[in-house]
Amino acid sequence: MYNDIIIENFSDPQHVGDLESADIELEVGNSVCGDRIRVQILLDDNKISNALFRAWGCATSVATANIFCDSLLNQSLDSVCQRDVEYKQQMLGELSPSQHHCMDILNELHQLLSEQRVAEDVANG
Amino acid sequence: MYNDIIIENFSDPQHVGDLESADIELEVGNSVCGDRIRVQILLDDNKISNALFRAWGCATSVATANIFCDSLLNQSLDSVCQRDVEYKQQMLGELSPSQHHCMDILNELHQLLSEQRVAEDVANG
Amino acid sequence: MDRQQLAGYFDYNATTPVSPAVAEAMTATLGQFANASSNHAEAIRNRNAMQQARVSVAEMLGTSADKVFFTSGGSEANNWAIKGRLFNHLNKPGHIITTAIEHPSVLETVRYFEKQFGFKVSYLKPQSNGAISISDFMAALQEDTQLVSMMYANNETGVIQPISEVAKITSARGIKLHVDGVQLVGKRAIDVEACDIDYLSFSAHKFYGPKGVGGLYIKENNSLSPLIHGGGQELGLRSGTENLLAISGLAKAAEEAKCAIAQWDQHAQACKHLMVDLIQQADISVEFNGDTTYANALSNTLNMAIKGVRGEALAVLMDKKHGFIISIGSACSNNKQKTLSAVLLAMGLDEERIQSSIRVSFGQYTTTADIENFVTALNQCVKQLSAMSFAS
Amino acid sequence: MDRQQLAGYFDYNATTPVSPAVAEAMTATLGQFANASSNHAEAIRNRNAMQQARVSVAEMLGTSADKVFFTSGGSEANNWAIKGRLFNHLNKPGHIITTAIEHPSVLETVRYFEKQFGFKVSYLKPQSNGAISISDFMAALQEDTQLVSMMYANNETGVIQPISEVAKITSARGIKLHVDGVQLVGKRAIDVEACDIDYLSFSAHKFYGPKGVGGLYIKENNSLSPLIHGGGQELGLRSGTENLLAISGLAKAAEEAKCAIAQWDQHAQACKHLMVDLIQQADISVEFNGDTTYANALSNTLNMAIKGVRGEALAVLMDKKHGFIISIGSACSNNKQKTLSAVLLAMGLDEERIQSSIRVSFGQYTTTADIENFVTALNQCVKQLSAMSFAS
Ligand SMILES: Cc1ncc(COP(=O)(O)O)c(C=O)c1O
Ligand SMILES: Cc1ncc(COP(=O)(O)O)c(C=O)c1O
Repeated sequence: MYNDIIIENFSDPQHVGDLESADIELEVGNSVCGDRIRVQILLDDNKISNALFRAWGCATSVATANIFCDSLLNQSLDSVCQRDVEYKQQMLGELSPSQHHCMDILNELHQLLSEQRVAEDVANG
Repeated sequence: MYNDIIIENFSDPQHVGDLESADIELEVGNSVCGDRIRVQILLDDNKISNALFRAWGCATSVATANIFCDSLLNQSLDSVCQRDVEYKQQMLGELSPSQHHCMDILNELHQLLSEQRVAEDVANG
Repeated sequence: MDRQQLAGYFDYNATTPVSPAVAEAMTATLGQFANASSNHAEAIRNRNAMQQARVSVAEMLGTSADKVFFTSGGSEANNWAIKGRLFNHLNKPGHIITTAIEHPSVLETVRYFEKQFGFKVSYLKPQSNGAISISDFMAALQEDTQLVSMMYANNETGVIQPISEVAKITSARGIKLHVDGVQLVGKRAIDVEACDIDYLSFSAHKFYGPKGVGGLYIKENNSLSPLIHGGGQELGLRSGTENLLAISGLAKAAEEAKCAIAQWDQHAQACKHLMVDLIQQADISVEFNGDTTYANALSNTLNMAIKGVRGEALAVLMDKKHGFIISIGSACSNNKQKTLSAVLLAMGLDEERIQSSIRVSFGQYTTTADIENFVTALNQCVKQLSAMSFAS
Repeated sequence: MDRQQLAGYFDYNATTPVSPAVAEAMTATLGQFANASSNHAEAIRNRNAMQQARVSVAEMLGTSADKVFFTSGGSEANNWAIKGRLFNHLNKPGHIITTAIEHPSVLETVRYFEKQFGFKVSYLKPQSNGAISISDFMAALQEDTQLVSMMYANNETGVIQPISEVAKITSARGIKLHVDGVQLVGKRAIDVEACDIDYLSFSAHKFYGPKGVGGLYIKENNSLSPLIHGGGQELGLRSGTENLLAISGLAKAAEEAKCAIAQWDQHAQACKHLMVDLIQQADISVEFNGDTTYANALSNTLNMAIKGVRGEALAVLMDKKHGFIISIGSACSNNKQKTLSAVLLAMGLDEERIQSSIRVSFGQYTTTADIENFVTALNQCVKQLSAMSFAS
């Protein structure tokens, strides 16, 4: 039902909180489930130096938020945006059908990040 | 299912056999079940000195034949013919529905015996 | 029984552990294999044991043994009562009254007759306190109402339904009344004869007996067709080689329930009061779903919405961090759909409240220390989840 | 297990003792009470155990786990296959083919559809060897034949029916075939997929598992409505809280059967030969009812008429004097009626022969010494009863 990755990241999430001034802010919501997740990201020289989330939702979606934040640390935006489907699937581990919407959430978070990067590139470029 | 009286009288019947010359011979058959019982009786001074049966039938009907024979020994025909319903019921003990036809057999044996006695009285009188 | 497992178990309405006496009775029966329908000595001993079991169950229900029929559980009993009755009416399908808060084994069965065979069905909604109102029931009655199927106590809220009033009305009108007693039997004393119930379902695993066995009280046994035809067991009404093993467990559970039911109930009531008090002291913001008074609800059940958290997330945290098992009012089911408790929905609760609801149910092995530990853990979990959420 | 009790037990077709390994598996499961449909760790462990059990049963039957559905026994499985199929056809009742030698859980179910819902039924009679002939079967087929229900092996005679031939015909014509495999499963290897069977019933207590559990193989699970609606267990096809205790016993029995079936069968065949030889040596005048060859009959079953004695009386004497348990072809039922075996009647045997018939069935715990003692006792009993009877 809940794999170990989900349980650990849900039970003791290390990346909960608010950033005073975030460079990037992502927000996703699942209209069916009512899950809501906000992720704030701090950049340092194009690397991600911090990422924190807030979430209201089911255990797996909270875990997804924490897994996502954790995966960002010390990564370049480029590398994050290049992650392929397989990579993202193994981030969450094996999911039961009722948890598949969290794969959507994870994809959406990556998608939003890509869009923001493009927006920033445009703004900066 | 089979009470102790039935089991004992069926398993080791003491009154199986044929009499060389019987004073009275009773024969009953149950057309439904195919049970067949023959009882032969020897009289001595109006008392019954011996009674033997042969039977083809279910366990309870065999037991009934043996119980009947056993109950005749050293009895006068009179006393046998005066047995009431209650008396005859306790002769067989408690019966399950599938054994009730043996109560009919016992009644019929008594009935036949009464009829024979009347016939004999008439013949002798 | 594993004391540590029991200490964390707050899901007695889902199922109960078998009691030590039940386990013992079953262990003793495991080797007694003779077919209770055969005719040798062992078989007859087993047949007598079946009869003794029937007496034990009958005494618990306040009836005689000849009105107690064994089944493979509560679901079969519910299906049987409804199908056994309605299959006799297929040529003239009429009207059925049931409630929107029935267990699926009633609801799906009634729906089957509605969809497949054209019966009309009134699904009564409860009031916000979780109970069906008698005036709604009266209003639903029709000329051709053929069957009423209503549960005695609801599995999610513990709310007790007005069965005696309903029974008065149905018996006066000659309408058959089926009562799903699965959650009440073994928790509250019942006198099925005093009440004018036609069919009452029960299930052993809800009161410390084994799973896969239960039964149906049938007032008039010619009023029902078999659901399982065959060799003629159970007076020809429910065929299949008798499951003496399970039935010996059911019988022992019934005997224990008959003796201890008042004591269990008092204990549960004390646990419930304690839990409510402690939750209020802990300053957890809860709203109870459905009536919680002694007269109107089972003593062992509390259904509550906890503001600001997801019931599902809370349940997982309670389990994974503290080893407490509870049930929830809503679960994710897949990408397209969520499953909100049909019972809470029918009570008119909104989605957010249902999503934040949990069901806590306890029993004879729950200690007051367990209750205290439970609320302590609950408090921690609620705080942790709230802290993750958006600042409010 | 009580060796002395087993030594006298010659009624394995009625039911079998649970094996020591089955008893052990069940004892180990007795405390595992979590509801397999819940979502905490214990519940998931139980759900996995259910799945493992399904795999074990599937391997015994030669199919995959997703086609195995658990029920409360053979009777429920038979009822389910037939009702689950035919209730979908009530608006257009057609024709059913079954046999006159089916178990009552098939026969009474089919009769119910005939009497209550206007289906037409062909009840095929067996030949004098106890088997249905394929040409009779072919002749019975009609344009609107909706279901064929035929047993694999008969419980009274052990005679094996021509299921593979029947399956070829039904599958070619698109007619659903239900097979009551209760007496064959666990006695002869079966490959349900190789044969084109749509539904196959089995029951654990016929092969050293517990009573009250069995199942149905279902080739296409959308071809059947539930018999028991409700909470959605068993892929929604058979609701009710999972009976893990019984299912753990069934699974162990299936595992043992899969390993030992050839060995059991050889042993039974040796016992059968020995018994036939000894009976003939003892000069007991018997006629066997139905085919007794290996290819055409179960190895563990002998049904025979013993000239000049009543089967019922013989069975009582064997039990009370020697402790041997057997079954009979005819019993007194009440004053107005006798019950002659419907199976033997359908085979064309006359009343006298049926009344003098007994069924002997043995199993893995029967020793050759038991067989010898049995025949010695049989000989004595036959002599005693013959001596009571009229000089012939
Ligand atoms: C109210 C109610 N009815 C019926 C059932 C079904 O009983 P069983 O699990 O024995 O099939 C349950 C529990 O599962 C229940 O809570
Ligand atoms: C051929 C056959 N079918 C079905 C059944 C019924 O199985 P159960 O006793 O598990 O209900 C039996 C035995 O009782 C049987 O011998």
